[in-house]
Amino acid sequence: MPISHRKIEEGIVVEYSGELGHHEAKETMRYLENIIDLYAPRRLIFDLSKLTFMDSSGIAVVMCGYRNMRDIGASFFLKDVPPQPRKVLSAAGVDRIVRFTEGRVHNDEIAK
Amino acid sequence: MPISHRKIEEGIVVEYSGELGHHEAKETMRYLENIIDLYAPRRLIFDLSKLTFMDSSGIAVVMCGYRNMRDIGASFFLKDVPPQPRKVLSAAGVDRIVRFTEGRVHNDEIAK
Amino acid sequence: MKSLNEMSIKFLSRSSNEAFARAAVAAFAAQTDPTLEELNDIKTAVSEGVTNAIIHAYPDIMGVIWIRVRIFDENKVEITIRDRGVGIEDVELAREPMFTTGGEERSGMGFTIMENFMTNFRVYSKKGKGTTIKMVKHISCKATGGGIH
Amino acid sequence: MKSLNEMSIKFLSRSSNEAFARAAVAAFAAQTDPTLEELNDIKTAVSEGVTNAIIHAYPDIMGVIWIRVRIFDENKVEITIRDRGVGIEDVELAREPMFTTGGEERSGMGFTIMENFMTNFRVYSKKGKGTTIKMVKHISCKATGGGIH
Ligand SMILES: Nc1ncnc2c1ncn2[C@@H]1O[C@H](COP(=O)(O)OP(=O)(O)O)[C@@H](O)[C@H]1O
Ligand SMILES: Nc1ncnc2c1ncn2[C@@H]1O[C@H](COP(=O)(O)OP(=O)(O)O)[C@@H](O)[C@H]1O
Repeated sequence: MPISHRKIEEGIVVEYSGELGHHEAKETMRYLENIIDLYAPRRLIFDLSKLTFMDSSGIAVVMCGYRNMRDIGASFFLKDVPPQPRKVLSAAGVDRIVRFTEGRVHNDEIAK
Repeated sequence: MPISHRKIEEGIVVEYSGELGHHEAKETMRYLENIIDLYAPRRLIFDLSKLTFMDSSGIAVVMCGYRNMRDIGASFFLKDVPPQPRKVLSAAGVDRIVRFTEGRVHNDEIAK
Repeated sequence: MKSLNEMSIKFLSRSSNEAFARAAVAAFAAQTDPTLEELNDIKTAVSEGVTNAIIHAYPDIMGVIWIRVRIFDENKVEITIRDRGVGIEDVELAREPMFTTGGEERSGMGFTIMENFMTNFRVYSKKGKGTTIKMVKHISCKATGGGIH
Repeated sequence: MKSLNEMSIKFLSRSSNEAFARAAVAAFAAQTDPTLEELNDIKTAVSEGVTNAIIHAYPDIMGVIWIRVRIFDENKVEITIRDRGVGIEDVELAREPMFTTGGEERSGMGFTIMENFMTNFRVYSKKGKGTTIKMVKHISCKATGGGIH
């Protein structure tokens, strides 16, 4: 699986690499849910800097992560989203709901 | 065209980037021939470091460059050949005829 | 109108074939010398259409999916995706943004994305017979000269 | 023997389609989780077969080329490339290393490379009817578990 996570001071970073379509969506959602159940992190940063392609299946994945974090009163961020997935997320208005961040994650930035 | 050349002290470097199949072969041969006609260089270094794929059409291209240089009593080198094209060239025994070189081209190395 | 170049592909409705289908169409369309954004738009639209055929057209069986790509003069790429699956009862409703019969796992944005990312987009469907989508992308002409090379 | 997965592609014998054909087959074969070298071997062999159909099978006309790829258990990829072109009079002679009817521009190494880079390789041809080549590549099983995923 092209997905992994690491703890940082600010919360948990989940990194996805490669292509994300319907074929990869279910397992990715399950991974995010498991991480949230296990750690109940204050912040989950979904790092998409190595995402090479995403279709609308990825919208459901992102919204799944967002809702699960919101339900425990915690925050969800998308980090370093490349142009192609960004266009897909924008078409669905996800950029008006979920917070995007770029570069190194700093406490002060994501605490805004 | 994904091909370009530059003069260096040791001769002419021709650099090819991208995939080289039958579709690209004729134009590439013509380019090499033109360079040789125009400059009659003492050495032609065919830099393949950016070659991402090559089939047997490339064998004819390499042999064309080699023969044209030999005919004017000059030397021909292949520089930084990646594994896939190297395997194709080896299958045809080209590595026993044409000289391969790696890294920066130095006068002393190619003068051997 | 005669196409300048064309290809077709045919494959089983396995989700493991999604990556193949979008890569194959992108590799073919690349000869019109599109911008990276145009090529990504095509890849995304194809991924949506193929995913729909895999999950909606053939929900319980393994079916066959066809794609035809034709390149016309003036940098026009036409893509047709066809299945012989369950078909769509109400195409207008299905095309609404956020409409989905796929539950939590789907966003209902597939048709909206195909429509927005491509120049033209049409759906033909008949309940029980299958669905065909036809989409066209106009490729911008570059100063360096586009066209098939 | 039933295949686990399969696809087929069909395209015009334009040399601009060579890159598409090898990319499409490689994208499909990738789901068997091959090593980079194995995938490159497949891509190279397909490029040789497709080039032969483009230049030798249809020397003066625009013809159609078919490729079928099937994946079988135990990581076996079978590739069939078919044309309805001029055919080969003497297959044994044609398969000799360095034999070519293509002149200075060809090396005559196409068949030799297909044979060396693939696990099995066969040629069926009939003068005036066309040529079919069938090749199989066995994909090494990885410790992490290969197969379709
Ligand atoms: N090829 C198809 N066969 C049958 N039904 C389809 C097909 N494509 C789309 N549909 C129907 O149209 C709905 C909307 O599709 P779409 O906008 O792509 O969103 P999603 O795939 O997320 O559901 C689907 O939920 C499904 O009911
Ligand atoms: N699909 C084909 N149709 C007709 N003739 C073919 C075909 N493939 C190969 N040949 C013949 O076999 C010869 C050897 O082919 P090959 O080993 O691939 O080398 P090359 O393509 O460099 O000539 C060709 O020169 C041609 O005469």
